[in-house]
Amino acid sequence: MDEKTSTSLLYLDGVSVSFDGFKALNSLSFVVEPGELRAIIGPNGAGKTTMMDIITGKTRPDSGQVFFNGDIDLTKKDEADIAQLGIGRKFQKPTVFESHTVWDNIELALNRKRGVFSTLFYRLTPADKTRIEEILETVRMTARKDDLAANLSHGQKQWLEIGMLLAQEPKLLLVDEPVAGMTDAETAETAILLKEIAKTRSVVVVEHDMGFIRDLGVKVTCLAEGSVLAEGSIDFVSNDPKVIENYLGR
Amino acid sequence: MRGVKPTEQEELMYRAIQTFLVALCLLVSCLATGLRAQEDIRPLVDALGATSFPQKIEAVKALAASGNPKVADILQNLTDGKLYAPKTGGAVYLEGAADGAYLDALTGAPANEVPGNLAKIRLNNGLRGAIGAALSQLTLLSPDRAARLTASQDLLKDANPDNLALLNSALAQEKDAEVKATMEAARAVILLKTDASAEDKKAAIDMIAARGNRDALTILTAAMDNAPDDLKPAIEKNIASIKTSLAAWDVAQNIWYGLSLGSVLLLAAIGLAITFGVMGIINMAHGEMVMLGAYTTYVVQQTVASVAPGMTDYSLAFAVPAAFLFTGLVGVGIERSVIRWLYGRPLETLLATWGISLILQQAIRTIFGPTNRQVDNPSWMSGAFEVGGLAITYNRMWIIVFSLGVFVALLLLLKRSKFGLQMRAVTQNRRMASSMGIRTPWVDALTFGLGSGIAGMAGVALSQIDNVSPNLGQNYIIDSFMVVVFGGVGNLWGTLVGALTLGIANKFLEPYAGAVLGKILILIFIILFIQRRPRGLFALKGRAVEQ
Amino acid sequence: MKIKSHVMSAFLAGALATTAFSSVYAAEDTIKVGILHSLSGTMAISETTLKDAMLMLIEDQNKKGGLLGKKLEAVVVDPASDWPLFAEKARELISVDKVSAVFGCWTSSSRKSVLPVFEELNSLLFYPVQYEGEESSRNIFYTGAAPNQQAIPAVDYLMNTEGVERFVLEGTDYVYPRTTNKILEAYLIAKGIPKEDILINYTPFGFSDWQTEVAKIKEFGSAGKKTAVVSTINGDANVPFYKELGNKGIKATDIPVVAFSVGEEELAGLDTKPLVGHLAAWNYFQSVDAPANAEFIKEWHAFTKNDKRVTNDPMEAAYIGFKAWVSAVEAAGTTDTDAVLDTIIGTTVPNLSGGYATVMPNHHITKPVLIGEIQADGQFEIVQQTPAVVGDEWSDYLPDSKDLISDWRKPMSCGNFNVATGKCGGKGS
Amino acid sequence: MITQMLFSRHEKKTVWAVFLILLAAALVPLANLLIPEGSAFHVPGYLVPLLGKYLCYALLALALDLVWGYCGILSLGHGAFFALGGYAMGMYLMRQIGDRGVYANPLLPDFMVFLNWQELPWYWYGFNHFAFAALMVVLVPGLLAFVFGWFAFRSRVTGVYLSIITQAMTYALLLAFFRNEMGFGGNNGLTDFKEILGFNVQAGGTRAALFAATAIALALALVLSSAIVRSKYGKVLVGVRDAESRTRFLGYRVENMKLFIFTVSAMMAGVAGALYVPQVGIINPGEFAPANSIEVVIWTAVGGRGTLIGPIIGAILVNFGKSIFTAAFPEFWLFALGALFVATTLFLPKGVVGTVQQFIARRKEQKKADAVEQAYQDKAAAKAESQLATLEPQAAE
Repeated sequence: MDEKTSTSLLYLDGVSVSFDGFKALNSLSFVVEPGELRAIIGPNGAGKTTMMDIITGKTRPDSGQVFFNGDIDLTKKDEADIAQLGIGRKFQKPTVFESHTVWDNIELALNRKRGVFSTLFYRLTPADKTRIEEILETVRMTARKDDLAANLSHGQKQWLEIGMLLAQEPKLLLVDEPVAGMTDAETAETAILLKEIAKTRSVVVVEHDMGFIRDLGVKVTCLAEGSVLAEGSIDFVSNDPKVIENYLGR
Repeated sequence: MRGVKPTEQEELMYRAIQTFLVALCLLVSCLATGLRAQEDIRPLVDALGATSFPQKIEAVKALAASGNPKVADILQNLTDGKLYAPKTGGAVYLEGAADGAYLDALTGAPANEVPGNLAKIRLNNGLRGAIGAALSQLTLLSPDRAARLTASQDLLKDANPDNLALLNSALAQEKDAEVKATMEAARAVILLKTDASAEDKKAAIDMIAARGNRDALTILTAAMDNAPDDLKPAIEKNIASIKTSLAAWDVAQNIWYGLSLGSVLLLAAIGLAITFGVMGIINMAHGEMVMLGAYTTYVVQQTVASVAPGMTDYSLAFAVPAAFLFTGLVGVGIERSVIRWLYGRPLETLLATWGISLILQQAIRTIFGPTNRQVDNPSWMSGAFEVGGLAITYNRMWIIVFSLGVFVALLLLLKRSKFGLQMRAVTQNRRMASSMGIRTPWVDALTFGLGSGIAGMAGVALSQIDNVSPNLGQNYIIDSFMVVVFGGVGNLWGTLVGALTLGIANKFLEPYAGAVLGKILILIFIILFIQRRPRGLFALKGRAVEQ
Repeated sequence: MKIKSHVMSAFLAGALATTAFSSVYAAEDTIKVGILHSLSGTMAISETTLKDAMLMLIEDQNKKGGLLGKKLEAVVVDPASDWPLFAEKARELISVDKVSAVFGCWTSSSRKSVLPVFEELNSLLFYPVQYEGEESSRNIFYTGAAPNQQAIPAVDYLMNTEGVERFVLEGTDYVYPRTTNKILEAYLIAKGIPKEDILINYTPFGFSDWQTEVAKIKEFGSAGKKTAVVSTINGDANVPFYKELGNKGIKATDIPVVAFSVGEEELAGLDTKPLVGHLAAWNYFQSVDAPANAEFIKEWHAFTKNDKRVTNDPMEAAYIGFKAWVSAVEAAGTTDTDAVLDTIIGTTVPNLSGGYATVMPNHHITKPVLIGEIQADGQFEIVQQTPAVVGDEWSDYLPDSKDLISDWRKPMSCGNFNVATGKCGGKGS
Repeated sequence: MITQMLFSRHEKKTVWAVFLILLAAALVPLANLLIPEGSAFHVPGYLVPLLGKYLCYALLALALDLVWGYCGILSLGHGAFFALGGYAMGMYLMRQIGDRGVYANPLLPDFMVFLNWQELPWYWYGFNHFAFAALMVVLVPGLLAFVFGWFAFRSRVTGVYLSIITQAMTYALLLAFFRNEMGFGGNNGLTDFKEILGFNVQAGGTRAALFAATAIALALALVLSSAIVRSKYGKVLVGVRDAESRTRFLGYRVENMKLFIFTVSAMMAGVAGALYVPQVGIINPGEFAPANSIEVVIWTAVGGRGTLIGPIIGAILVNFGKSIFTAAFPEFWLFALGALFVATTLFLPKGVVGTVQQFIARRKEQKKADAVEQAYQDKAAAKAESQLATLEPQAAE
């Protein structure tokens, strides 16, 4: 374990995984510092979602190391453990609890004890109530708190999901294509929201929308064929000939 | 309730002795006069009309010993149930062509003055055995090879030392290898029973041991009892070696049984692999489709038998397409009327198809009645043959061939045809397929029809080994689901491997654990296996599956 | 107020009482008879025929002027091969429909399920199927065979006539085969058959892959002694069993199979040519040569409008049960259960094999035992017929039941009287 | 804490349902025992165990609905838990027969005597005590469910795979209980019971008491279920049903969530089975038949899954229909039943209760929508405006 592992929040080294012979990740190495907002771009099949699967414990790597917060080996943990360690994840397709109200969605996401009996005997405290109201305000859903999540629009579901992640109070937030299917206005607003969130925690955003990434104005990592192609500012990366050939050029 | 204890045993003994004496007298008188005139055997023929089986058996033996050329015909008539006698015993008559007309059993001339209380002469197993032995003596020299083969086999079974001379003379002129081998075996068995020289007996033992099958084991085991002491070690050695080789064959036999069971499971499950595996419909009416196929076979067989009786052996050839089309159409009907409203709600298909299965079962019960229907095995699916120590029955063999044939045909259809391509497209991405101009409702209906049609074909095969009753489908539905799930939903190869694995595993467990426990163990195995591989044997990997 | 008095039950029972509605229309002067046979589910295959037979017998009785000057009315329900449902339906027949007697059940489970109901509500059940014995209820008449009326004579026949020295007892794993085989094993050992010459094997219900079992039988039969199979295989499993036997070329002259649950009905689904000579033991065969039988078959064909419908042993048992009940009701002049229970014992009615059946004090009847060989036309050739035997409800070959007898006449009125201790109630200790 | 959990936050209709069931628990026995037979309000004796049976089925359906309707686990093996509970009770009732069996063996049940068993198998010990049997009624199904669920949920067996292995489980148990060597009476099962807690099981009073006990058990189960599904845990369950991975990534241990409800549900099913046995008078392996478990699923679906009252209504409705049809149209009732199932799925996809609820909800929604629409639109317009205002700087870029 070198020095980097102990100071970085997330540390991936030489991670490989393959499905039925197809190498989804090929010796990927990647580091996120505390408080960093990082964007990841890359063509389809570059391994972006697989990387998130590895970090969140959904997929086990064939080889390589994944450390969180210095010395916590994520490859030995499952999704629930990792979520409780403080890694939140937003899916590509907005995934909320459709048959619950907006309020209940946030309440379920709240960072409280998550055992069977603690939930069975859980009662809403005034503190929790205030916290939920705060989050609803942040994601601008206060007016719709009693509506079923199923009745929300696509963009509203995206925000609700982000709200749920906030309620989870993660140290690291993984966000997969947060603005897919959003209007320009919504996209811009989402950028603001993410930047605000990144003030208190690390965020990794996977996105195709170059305009959006430009809005974020942060360090960019470009993945291709399961490994890192280039890393740096958006201008640096978008001028890299390899990136142009592999991704932007097409 | 202290039941009536019959004294039949004594009575039987008494009768047997009596009959034996009568027969002996007749025999002696026959031989003494040396006459072969047909009238001389008339008392013997009439003795066939006796009221007790031991008497009849004696009469048969006496007839055989008479050497009269008419005897073979008479005994054949007896076997065929054409001979009649008064219920109280007495003269024997031959059934005439017309109703109520009787002929003289011996001459075949119309009989006059027939008694009123004639009844068919009854046979039992003992009598049938005696007739077989008697006929074998008479037909051993027949010009017909098949007759000689049957006769020699009967002699081998009967192994009566009295026939030794006859066998020797038959052996001298026998040319056919198989018949000769059987005769030699029969001779060897008889030799063991006589007081032939030790050397002859030794040769006989080797001769029998060389056959190496279970029959040989039976003969040798029986011979152990009255063999001279110096021969016993040789017999024991041969018994041991036959047992060893049979044990090895047993393994092969179990694999065969397993393949056979597996092919039945495959047939039953393969239609489900389409409707459930590919389309995602929890099709509880699948078993009823199999049942409909079996009933189609019955109807086709009845029709063929009434329209073209000569073709009955080939009625299955008509039944297979008929069952496919009929159940396929029923399937399309079900899909169009019920299932098409339920796509995307797989669990509700369970409910609806369960309802459909109840309706279909009761419909069949109302139309055909609740009892079994008789579906005959064609002659080419009856009987068995032996390959080394393997006993292979024709019906099982054809079912294996048929199920593999269906599997390959289906695979080709899915992988090579346009319909197969459309079907895979629709099941993978309905909206995309539809926007590319595929008529998805049409493809859905045909796919369900295909799955149902295949189930119907399975019904044709199952009608050959199982009951054709309204409950037929219920017996296979659970096993079918187990196979599809074990193999991995949506993977035809999984279904194949799953069916064969479960079949063979079951057959290997059965001799040790018994049929009931064996099946329980298989179910537990499936449960544990699914824990290890939650998506079956041939699970699809990657992210497409997760969504 | 008559209508009002039905409010509560109509509210709760609703159309449960559909049959009760029909009773509104039906004239008051009918005598109701319950028919409790499964018309759906796994047992429908056997039981539906019995329902038809009962309907025929009732129709026939009505043609003859009914009973006690009243018409008989059949109440048919479907217990759907579901044993608890049998109890529910029995209760309904007795309580709601007020039937005078019930004819029904096939499996022992269904009989065991309804037994408490009949005893509680004091009604009559006529049970028409051969069974394992070890039961005698005040309210049940067992018109099928007890083991001594079927199994033991069959084994005797095998030993005496066929010279069998080695036995395979092959059965479906449930109580009837288990008990029958226990009795047979004890009997065979008592007859000097060594234990190693008896092989007992069980398979599950509806078993269809007989390859291993038939191979095992063949192997057991190759020990140099004449071997026979005594089969207590149940219903559905028989067809595949016989098909496998036929295909493996096991002929009746090699290894005969004697079955206790295979009759004309079961053979109707089979090509019997390869099976000629295999045996069955029953108390009746369709091929019985007797005027009563010819008449019965004629009537059956007319009733079912089908010349090919076969008759079988349980039908005869149902016939005897029905006739005995009719005769007992006539003697008692009422359908009252207690009165009928008094008159029915000793009632003698003709059976279909040309003899008579008498209802004995143990509620079982006298029956001749017939051994038949399967013929190519699906019928049986009767190769042996014993004089009438009394059904023995408590087997002499089971240690715990050999001292028990049953006598429902007063003053004993006991189903399990112990002759050793002289007390009613099992061991009586 | 538990009492608080049990007696808070119930929906109005649940309270009503509990009240009605308790009313039935009191009225049916009274109407059976006290009101004379000729009266309009008399409940005939044969109806009492029949109604009791329906309530047992209702309890079973409710148990299934907890796992299926609320957690999305389609169990095709709930009949197994029901039957195990039934067997535990049946074993107690068998032991109560004592030496009144036909062979008067004080220790061994009759079926063991005539099959020449010499001693009582060890697993029959203790069942002569009601308390022990009652414990086993919940423990045995609960333990089986716990062990089964422990493995299945940890290895993330889901969807049809889980359904099919639950079916395999009940099928294996069916075959096992058919075996006479198991010592549970084989195919005949356990029957001919005499007494329960010293009362004659055949007596009208006992029947009425058993009915009341069943109704009370059902009411309690309803209260418990309502408390569970309305707690945060219940919300997590629905979350698992609708978006299992989301729940997982929120940090919930989905396998534990499932395991708990599966075990509780199995215990409830066991209680239902235990109450069922003395009322119908027999327990046999037929109860393990996979078809029975499928039927439970169907009752639940007909009534409306994912609601608490739905399964109760569904179970009573379908079984009531079955009782009528099997007597009224013995030859054709399967057509009617089959058609009912098909029609339910096609025309009432949410079941009877679900459809009614949907109807009411729509009416309410409509009213609310009419009133709120205007205000809502105003608000939305204002919101859009303010958003635009904040976005202006970037948009200009």
